[in-house]
Amino acid sequence: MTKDSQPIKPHQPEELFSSLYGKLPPNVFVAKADELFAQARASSLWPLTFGISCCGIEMISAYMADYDFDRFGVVTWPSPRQADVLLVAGTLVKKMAPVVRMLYEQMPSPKWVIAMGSCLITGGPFSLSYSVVRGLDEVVPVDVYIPGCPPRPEALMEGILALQEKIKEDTRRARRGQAGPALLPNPTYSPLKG
Amino acid sequence: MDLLVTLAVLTLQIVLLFNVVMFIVLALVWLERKVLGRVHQRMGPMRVGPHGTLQSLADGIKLLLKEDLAPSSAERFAFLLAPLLVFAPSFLVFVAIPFTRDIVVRNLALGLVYFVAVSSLSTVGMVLAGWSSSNKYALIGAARTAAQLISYEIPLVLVVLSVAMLGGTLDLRGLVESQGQAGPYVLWQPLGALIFIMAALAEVFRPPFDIPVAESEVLGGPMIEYSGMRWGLFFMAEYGNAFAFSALFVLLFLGGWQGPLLPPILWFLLKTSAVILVFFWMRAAMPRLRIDQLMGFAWEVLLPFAFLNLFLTGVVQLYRWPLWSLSLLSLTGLLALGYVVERGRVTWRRSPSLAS
Amino acid sequence: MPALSPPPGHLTAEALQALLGEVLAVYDPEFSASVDEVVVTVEAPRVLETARLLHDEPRLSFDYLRSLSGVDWTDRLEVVYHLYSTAHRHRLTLKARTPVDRPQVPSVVSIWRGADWHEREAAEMYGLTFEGHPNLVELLLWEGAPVAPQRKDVPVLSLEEFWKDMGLEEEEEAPAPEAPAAAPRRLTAREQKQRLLAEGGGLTSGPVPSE
Amino acid sequence: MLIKREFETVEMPINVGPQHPSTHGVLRLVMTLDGEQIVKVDPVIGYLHRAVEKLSENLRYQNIPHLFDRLDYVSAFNNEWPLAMAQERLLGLEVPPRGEYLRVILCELNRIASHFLFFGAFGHDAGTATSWMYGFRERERIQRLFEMVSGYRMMHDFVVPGGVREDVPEEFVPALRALLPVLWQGLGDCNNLLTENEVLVTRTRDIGVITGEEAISYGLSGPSLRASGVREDLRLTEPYSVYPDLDFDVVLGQHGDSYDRYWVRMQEVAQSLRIVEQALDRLPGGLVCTPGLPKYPKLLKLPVGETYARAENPRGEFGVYLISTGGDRPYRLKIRAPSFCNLMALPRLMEGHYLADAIMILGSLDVVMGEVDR
Repeated sequence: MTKDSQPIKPHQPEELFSSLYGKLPPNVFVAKADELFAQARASSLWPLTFGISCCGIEMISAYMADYDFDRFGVVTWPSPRQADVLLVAGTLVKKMAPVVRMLYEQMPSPKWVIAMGSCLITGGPFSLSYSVVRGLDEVVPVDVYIPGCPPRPEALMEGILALQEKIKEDTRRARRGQAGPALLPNPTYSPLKG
Repeated sequence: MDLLVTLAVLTLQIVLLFNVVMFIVLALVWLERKVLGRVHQRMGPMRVGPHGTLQSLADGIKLLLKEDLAPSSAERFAFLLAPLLVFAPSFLVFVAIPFTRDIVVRNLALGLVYFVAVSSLSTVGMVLAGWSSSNKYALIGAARTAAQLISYEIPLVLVVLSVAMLGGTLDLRGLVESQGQAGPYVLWQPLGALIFIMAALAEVFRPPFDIPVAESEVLGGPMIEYSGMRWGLFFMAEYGNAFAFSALFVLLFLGGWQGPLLPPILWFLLKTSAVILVFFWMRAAMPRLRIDQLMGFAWEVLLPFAFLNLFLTGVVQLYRWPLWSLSLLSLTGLLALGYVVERGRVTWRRSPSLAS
Repeated sequence: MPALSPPPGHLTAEALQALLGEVLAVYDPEFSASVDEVVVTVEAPRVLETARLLHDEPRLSFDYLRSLSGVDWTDRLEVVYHLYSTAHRHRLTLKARTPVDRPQVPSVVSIWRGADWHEREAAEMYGLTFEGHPNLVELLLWEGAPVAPQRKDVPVLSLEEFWKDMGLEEEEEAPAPEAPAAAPRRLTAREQKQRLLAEGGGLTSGPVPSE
Repeated sequence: MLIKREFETVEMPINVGPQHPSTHGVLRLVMTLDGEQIVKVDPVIGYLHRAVEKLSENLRYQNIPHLFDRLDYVSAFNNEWPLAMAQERLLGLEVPPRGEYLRVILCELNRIASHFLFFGAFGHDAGTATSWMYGFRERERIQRLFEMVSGYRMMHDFVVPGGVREDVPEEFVPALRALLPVLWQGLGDCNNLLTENEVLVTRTRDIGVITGEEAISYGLSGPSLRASGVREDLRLTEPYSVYPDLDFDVVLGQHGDSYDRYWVRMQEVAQSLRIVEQALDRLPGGLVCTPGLPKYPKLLKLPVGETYARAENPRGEFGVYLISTGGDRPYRLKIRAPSFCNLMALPRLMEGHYLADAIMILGSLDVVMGEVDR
């Protein structure tokens, strides 16, 4: 289920701008273009229509008229091919983990993951149960954690803003040639192994 | 030597037209999200540029930078060709649309026939996309696309034919001129206008006829496996088609660019945006039909009344009756259509009374 | 409108118990009273006929199976049927007792269609087998799940195990000098987050955009 | 003469998978389609099985409502009520009238909020996104009220054995009195949007029909059962709390199809509004919780015994079978979830219909996966 061969690298410079960095002669300096790209990416984050449990209901009310995520350009799309944020909202159960892993792999890169709710941080109120995956980072590399059970729509909004900041930060760091944040280990835990 | 010159002028016009169409498509994407927002009592995109005007631009740039996935089990060549087959017709159609008397790339003598012929090409693209991406939802979407587009092509052609009969020419500019003297055809053929609107909605997959790309049943139909700008082509084709068909409705029924005070180009854009707003408003208000009900509606209701419309126009022109008699006949046809729809609807059993 | 008046065939608890006494005599039922219902306990093999009788008898007509739950009494397994009659509006609790080493109970899907998933869940959670059930496969659990997890002998994860699993309890002990870890140890969630925060990324330290 | 040739078609298994916009959570339907017609449906559940029953056997009584709120996560007050009722029956407690009336008001408001969410989801399945907005506009107003009462929008942990945890703040009653006409107006808007909409009627009339007897045999309950014409409403057939002295009607459908299930729920919102109005007028003063118990029951020990307490949840009959052997932890706690029983009838309802109808039938059953998988 998870290819154990190579560890998952977060968005390395070439992955973010493969067309650009690959062929540029060393002396060419790209500044303003990738700021624009980062701004474009940050301001049109399309999450997947995918709520698992109670946090999903709070996520839906975040899209509604009272909180309106459309203001930030956040529109949900049904198919993982068109989504670039996997907004996982709810309790991740061991039977559901391979599905979330498959969804993550179906999404085109650059892609991000937001873990909404304390069930995805440490298992939340169900952490002692035999069937709950304690923490989403055992299945997919996570960019933003949003604590709360369920977190308020404003907290989810802050998570989205933090992700927008992270995208711009990734781009600046990629331009300076540094690697992205620490190498995220390949999730050794495979839910099927139990 | 003048061949080179015309070629150069033509390419310049094509490039200019491409920019105009792209601008229109981006504006429509933004407009739809704002209009939908207003209907839902929320604000729509606000963060990117003043009132979110650059939102669709940001979406476009992001889509350009996305990774271009193709499923390994997909037919590689057909998978890559399909979006072009869908986008090209929706852009080619604009060649024949006269925005005003002189702003047109090439005013064809058979402009109407060209329009209908090219716009029905996108069926091939959608079915190819659905079949080649080897995804079960896409396959169902492709089958639905073929069924819907074919069954709504015929009423559309018949209505367009009856307008051509009334106007006497197939040339779009000529039609608009003839409407100048006789007044907009919507007054004389209300039945034809209504059928055209419904058929256009179905041609463009706008709700309540967006069954092949239904988001809650088949997850986007043929477009499910496409990502990045390849999916963007589908998205732009949909809005390009919407603008093209509403422009055609304005040309055929609302008297194109004629209007008392404002410059003609402004009249044309005003009328077209009015029709487009009707399209967006339908999306906000109407749920979608099921595929067999939709096809039944096309074959059993729209087709006979399109023939009736054609027949009425023929009779009036044969006996040279005044035009207002045509509008009277057409209005009775409209009432008959309403009656048939009322009777033909699922047996409407009064919702159960309050049985305490 | 005040509560519906009880229908004609309604039986109070005592009348119900008396009627059941005579009707089910052949299956030697034991009677006990829970807080507000009559409880009939029967041996497992006889449950099917008892249930059919309760369902078909016009004076009883228990046509609604509310819930079917397995109970593990460590020395015996019990399947508890809560029945209700929509016609007469009276309630009954039927219990089927079966020894732990022979957890077979006849399935009542043929009588109440609604028992289908209840039985599959009880079978999966308590290791019971329901003979005559059309499709007794796993319902809620996944391939690598513990067998019969709701039995009393299967423990729930204790807090110590949870701390260890989350890699947090090494926190309390004095942090041992970082031995040259030969095998790259899996970064715990806490270490990942600290490294993220140290790098300046992460939720709090990033510059909040000024609206 | 057309030659009638029998088309032999190949059946296509399709996964309306755990991630699908209209499966209301993580339900997977393995369907076998012949063209667009459904031949066989096999619902696969368990993608949200959090083992609440096993956990609750190892939690003290005051920690269990925390898990119960997350079962049917759309109507948290209604989940806590049967648990509290079961504990009261074993302890033999009497709830003061103000506590009873507050429970009725909060649970009926929660039923209204849950039905508005159903309205939003049902409209979205039919194709219009505006129904989400109309439904959630009212739901948000009610959630602000809940936040005033229990400090939480969705998970309240507020109904305790012996009554209600705390008294409501003073501005609750005037705020609720001001909200009621707005809710009546909101209900009117929702009805104007979808109830009389011909497209929705053609999509849902005579789809997924189930007769009364079959519904009883499948164990359906709540609006899905009443839509088939069966007069079963726990608030009236087995009256609990103060429902007997409140005047409201049981809404019955006549055809047992998807449209009736939708219509019964919309009428129930009107009934619940009537209940809240009456309960608000009769709200007595005094204690909200039985004086004997400490307000936050630290060590609540229940006597030996077992009971099956049930209440009318928005989705049907929510039952709690509690076996206590005298400790401060339940020996066995079985949850009879209405969505779990309603979902069993899915294969029977869906066979023979089209894929688009299957989405509407699933939407009309109003299933919440939290309480299906427990």
